[in-house]
Amino acid sequence: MTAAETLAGPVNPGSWQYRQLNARAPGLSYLSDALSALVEDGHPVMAGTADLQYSNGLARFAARYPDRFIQFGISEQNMVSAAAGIATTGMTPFVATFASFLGLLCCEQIRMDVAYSALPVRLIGHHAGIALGFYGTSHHATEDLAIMRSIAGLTVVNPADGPQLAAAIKASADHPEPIYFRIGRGQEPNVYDDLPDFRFGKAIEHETGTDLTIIACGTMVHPSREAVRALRASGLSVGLIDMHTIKPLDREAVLAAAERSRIILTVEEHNILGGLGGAVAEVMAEAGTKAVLIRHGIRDEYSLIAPPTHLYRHYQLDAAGIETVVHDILS
Amino acid sequence: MTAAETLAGPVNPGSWQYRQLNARAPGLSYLSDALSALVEDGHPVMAGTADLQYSNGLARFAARYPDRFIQFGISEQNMVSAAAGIATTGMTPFVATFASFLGLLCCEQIRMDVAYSALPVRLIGHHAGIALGFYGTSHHATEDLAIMRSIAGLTVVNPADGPQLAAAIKASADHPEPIYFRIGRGQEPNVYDDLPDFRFGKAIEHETGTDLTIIACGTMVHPSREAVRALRASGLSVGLIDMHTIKPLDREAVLAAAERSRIILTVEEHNILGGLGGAVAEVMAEAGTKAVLIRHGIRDEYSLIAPPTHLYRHYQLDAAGIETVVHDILS
Amino acid sequence: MPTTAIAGPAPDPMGAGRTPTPEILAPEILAPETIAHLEERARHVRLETIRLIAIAKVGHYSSTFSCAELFATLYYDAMRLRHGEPRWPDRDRFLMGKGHAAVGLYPLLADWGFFPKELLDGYTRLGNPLGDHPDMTKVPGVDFSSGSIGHALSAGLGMVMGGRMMGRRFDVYVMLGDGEMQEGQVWEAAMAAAHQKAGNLIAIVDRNGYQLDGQVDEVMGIEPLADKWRAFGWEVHEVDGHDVAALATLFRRLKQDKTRRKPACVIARTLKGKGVGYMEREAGWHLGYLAPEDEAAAIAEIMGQPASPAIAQKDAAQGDAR
Amino acid sequence: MPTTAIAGPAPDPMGAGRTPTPEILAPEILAPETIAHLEERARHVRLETIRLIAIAKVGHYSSTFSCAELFATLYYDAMRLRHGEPRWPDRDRFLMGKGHAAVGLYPLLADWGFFPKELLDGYTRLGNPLGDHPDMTKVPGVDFSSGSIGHALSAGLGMVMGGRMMGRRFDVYVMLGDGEMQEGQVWEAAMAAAHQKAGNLIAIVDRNGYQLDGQVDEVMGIEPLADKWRAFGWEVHEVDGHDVAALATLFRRLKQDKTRRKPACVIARTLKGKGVGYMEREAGWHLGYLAPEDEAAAIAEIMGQPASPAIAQKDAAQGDAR
Ligand SMILES: Cc1ncc(C[n+]2csc(CCOP(=O)(O)OP(=O)(O)O)c2C)c(N)n1
Ligand SMILES: Cc1ncc(C[n+]2csc(CCOP(=O)(O)OP(=O)(O)O)c2C)c(N)n1
Ligand SMILES: [Mg+2]
Ligand SMILES: [Mg+2]
Repeated sequence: MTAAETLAGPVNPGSWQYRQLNARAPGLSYLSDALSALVEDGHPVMAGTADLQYSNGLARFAARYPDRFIQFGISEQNMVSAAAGIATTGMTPFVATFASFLGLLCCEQIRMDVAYSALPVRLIGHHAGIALGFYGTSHHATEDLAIMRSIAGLTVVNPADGPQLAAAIKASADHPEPIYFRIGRGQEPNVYDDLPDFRFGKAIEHETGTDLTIIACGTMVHPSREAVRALRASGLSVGLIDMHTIKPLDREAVLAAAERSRIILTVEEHNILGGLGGAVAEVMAEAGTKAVLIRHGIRDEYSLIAPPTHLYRHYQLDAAGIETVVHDILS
Repeated sequence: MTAAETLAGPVNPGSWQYRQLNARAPGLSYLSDALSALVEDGHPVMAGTADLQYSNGLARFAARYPDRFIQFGISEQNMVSAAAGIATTGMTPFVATFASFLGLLCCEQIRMDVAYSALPVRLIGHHAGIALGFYGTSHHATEDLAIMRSIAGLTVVNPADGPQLAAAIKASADHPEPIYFRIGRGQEPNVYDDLPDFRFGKAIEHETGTDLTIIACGTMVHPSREAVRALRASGLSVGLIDMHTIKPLDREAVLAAAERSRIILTVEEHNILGGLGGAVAEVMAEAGTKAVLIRHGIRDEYSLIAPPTHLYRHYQLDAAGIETVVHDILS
Repeated sequence: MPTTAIAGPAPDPMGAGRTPTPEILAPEILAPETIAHLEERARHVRLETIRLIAIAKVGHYSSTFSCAELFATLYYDAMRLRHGEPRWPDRDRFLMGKGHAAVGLYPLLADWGFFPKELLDGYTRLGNPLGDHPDMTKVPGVDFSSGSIGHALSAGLGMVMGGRMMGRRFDVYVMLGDGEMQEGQVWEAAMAAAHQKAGNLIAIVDRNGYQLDGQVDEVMGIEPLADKWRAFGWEVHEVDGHDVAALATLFRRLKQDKTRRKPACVIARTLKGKGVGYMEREAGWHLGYLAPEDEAAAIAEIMGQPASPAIAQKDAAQGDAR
Repeated sequence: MPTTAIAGPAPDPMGAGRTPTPEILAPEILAPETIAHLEERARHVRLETIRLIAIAKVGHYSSTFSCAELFATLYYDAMRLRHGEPRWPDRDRFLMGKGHAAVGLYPLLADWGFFPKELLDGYTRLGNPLGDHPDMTKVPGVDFSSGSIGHALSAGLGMVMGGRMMGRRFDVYVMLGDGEMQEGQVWEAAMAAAHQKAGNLIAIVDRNGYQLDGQVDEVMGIEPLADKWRAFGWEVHEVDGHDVAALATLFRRLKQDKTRRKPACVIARTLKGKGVGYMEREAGWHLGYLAPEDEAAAIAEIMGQPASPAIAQKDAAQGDAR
């Protein structure tokens, strides 16, 4: 089924939304399609958004399952608390909006109504990090991992790409805790093929190395992989771990890497405080590992505005930048 | 001037509020009195709260300076954004509510309107941690340090007692950044005498030790000090640092302690993830210190309900509990 | 008014297991016994509130007293519930925006057999599930946790929507404080409920005139309140919140009307502290503690005996457990 | 209607330094030249919007077009401003809840001499201060940052309160989207503004009927909107948001009334995309990008020449810069 078939109502095949869903952000379709697969498997899932059904592609799901979709308008907090109410009736709601609004604006509703109440709500924070480029700080989310990680009883996942998101959503069917999924803008190149193996809390080791191991998450896995390839080709022993689950963190993976490598470099599209770097620091400091940690990401500042690719270059969050960072560390 | 003189309107000297302000939570008067001192020194400060003027004692300030007080009712988010608007006109607003509502419910307004906008707003999150005992999780704040710490451009302070709060408020007059003050319920015994020395970002070393150094903040400084006294009396070399400023963290103090002691123990009335323990972990892991870190606090769970003193005992967050924790570590 | 004296935890005159079936009762036939029963249940709420707060040593007497008749009417006349089955999927739901009045709800939940009555005796003590605010993860019969004012109407709307998707029809009652009207999320939910034509959502505003810092109209005025709800697309009913007959009639009428597509807002005019004179007159009682020696007098007043002049002067004794 | 053709960045026919002093102008004497000037300024907003979005390669044409006359009337008739003095303490303030229309505001701020016009040419490029949303820390003349819909009315109320404490009186204008009415914080602020008798606070709702996901009434209905504001204690004025004469008259009247104790809400009925026919007809243009070959035609249409039939069929070209 193409998007043209799934879209109903005001969206016509020649329109801007159509192209957005299909051409501009191909990664977006994974969310709707993974949810549709859950419906087809008989799971009682539903979806909701807060006036962003084209940005997150849920328009596709809404067209297919209009009875399982709720449009909340621009009221994110109502959406999250209502999702909790929905979850009490036996449905599993997936609610999506920009990560800045979900992870920050709704933080208290998430703690109280979702995480503390231990309800199977799935929160999808999309366009996380600085993916919204020149939309500016209001639309950036470089704090959400730190915030969500501080909330007890919440699983925090930052898939690297659409296929991994789909795999995580599939795996979520049996996951008892509420989940915060942090995703990008759907324009990232894929790291994985369709429905890769996925286990919550089980990191994926791409490469092992003795000089340095990169632990990356989310949108940073792809450029890190490119960087690692180049670095290895130049003779450096650099490892790479995809730490898709920020919480619960795969301690063993961190400790094994810290055992093997002199240096651990975390790479995240997030403040270097409190997020992936913070989580890895806690494990390393408590274990008293010999390796030292270096955190790469947004250095506790507000990003400039510019198109996202320009920002990734500026903040050395693209493959070339990460490669340079590693070279600088190792020399 | 006694509270009886400062309180106006519906509060009469024989009433419940009167006693709350004077007898039950003597620590509360420091906030109002420190603000009043700023007014008297000619600073353009004002105060606001969201239907909690008796819980935070601002009723005292309101009675003295009614023109400098705004009652926002139960709308915390409006209060924070309005405070930012107020700050653009040259006033310095101090707005106070329970830490759970300030640090969580208003997290996005704090990031966007206060911290990112770099406005001199002072946020007072009171009854932080589990100080609201059987009021339950909605009223507990064991995530606020992690959340506030992830926000760039915000100073995060957790004074140990009323006198230190007053000193920090006094020092804030020349502080360029917005500040989140995290305080207790005003019933904590004092650690310091009136207006102790205070510098943002400069930790206070109480004791040095080689076996272990406790780094504590906020309400945990007093019981830690009691515990350290007992431990030292029993022959152990245990140090104590009051890390009142969580951000910017006093790196030098952490590194010096980690140089001297085998073990660093952080003690906070907060989740052990992302808060003081998290901040210290980041410094230690990046420096690759030989010392190991142990984090004591709320262990990524939701507190039981009970009167606060019962909870402190249960979670080993009183002097006896901390002493036991250290004994267990060192044996 | 019935004169039976009730001391301590009250017996259950109508039998705890009764499932009210208001659909088949016309409003007109509200029998005197029913009224007496509901009034007795409201008194039970007040007496139990006093008993439990004596354990906690601080609590929300006055917030609970203002909605005692609402609790009674909902739990003993309006709502469809099954004794001993707190998770019966077709039950009506009850949510409390003003969760700090939960102390008055717990005795009714125990009465419905949702948990053992003995639990009440450990109210707020370490390990006991019953705290100042209701907690669905701990207390069977609590349909949703609260404590942060302003979330409950959203959660209630979610239950309506979820019920719709699951093919179940039940009514969802959400009790809100009048101070709660100041929280923006309430208006997000109000707008959404009207948009979703949530006819089985019933908001009840306990219009007791006070919030923590004083009179609502002085702290942050909310009037004209009925106009607000109407402008947000709700059907509005104003009622004396201490008149169980009026309340029961109204709730029955709302329940019978299965075609309603607008959510309904009941503005219940109440007195904060209702039942104990000096609490009605002193806003500071929002949070307080009755000294043991005052308990008996307060109980006597609730039971219908006039309060002594000495008591009428009292203000709240000091709680130390906050 | 004036017929002067304006290409590219427009000249400033009335001189950029003019400080409007509407207090002394009675509404009746709104001269034809004034009307023509304001209409020209509105066209300038639209033309500059097209020019700047061509740099960004994606942007909010239609959200800006709906409020072009509002921008023009506020910045060239209603507001008290001083050329070159963006931080003049007594200036009137302007805040944008719908910050995504800032692209239309920047040219006016440049025109007021708040920053060099050359900055416009680097709109959204790395290092440039001008982004999709207005940023007070970067752009002189922006009174408050926005982007997260729903904060602005609170911030504007804060300015009123702060001004009061500082002994200054200025007016605060807050422009809100109609979709923005769904954010609860707007109603918190609305309630508080009425409570605080913030007579110098003026909210303007750009009632263009659309939000991101479609028609406001379908996404999440907000009507009866005027009733909502009235019930929240505001004085409400409804006006044709593209009629600069009506707007100027209304804003002058509001400014002259110094005794008003109620905040005022102006509901401006507008067309989303106003000025370019196919944008008016296609909601998808909320965010879009005019292919370079369509630019000239859109400009022609804005300048008053009929659009060609081919153009009327168009939908938004693809932006790649999001
Ligand atoms: C979000 C939030 N802010 C503040 C509080 C603290 N608080 C508890 S009760 C209360 C007053 C409630 O007044 P009202 O809604 O009128 O309820 P009443 O007790 O009068 O029925 C406040 C402010 C809270 N629980 N939640
Ligand atoms: C809190 C928040 N949620 C979502 C968005 C994303 N967003 C940007 S514009 C928009 C639609 C705005 O519609 P409306 O208020 O009607 O403004 P218009 O462009 O029609 O004038 C949305 C949802 C946002 N900026 N802020
Ligand atoms: Mg009340
Ligand atoms: Mg609109």
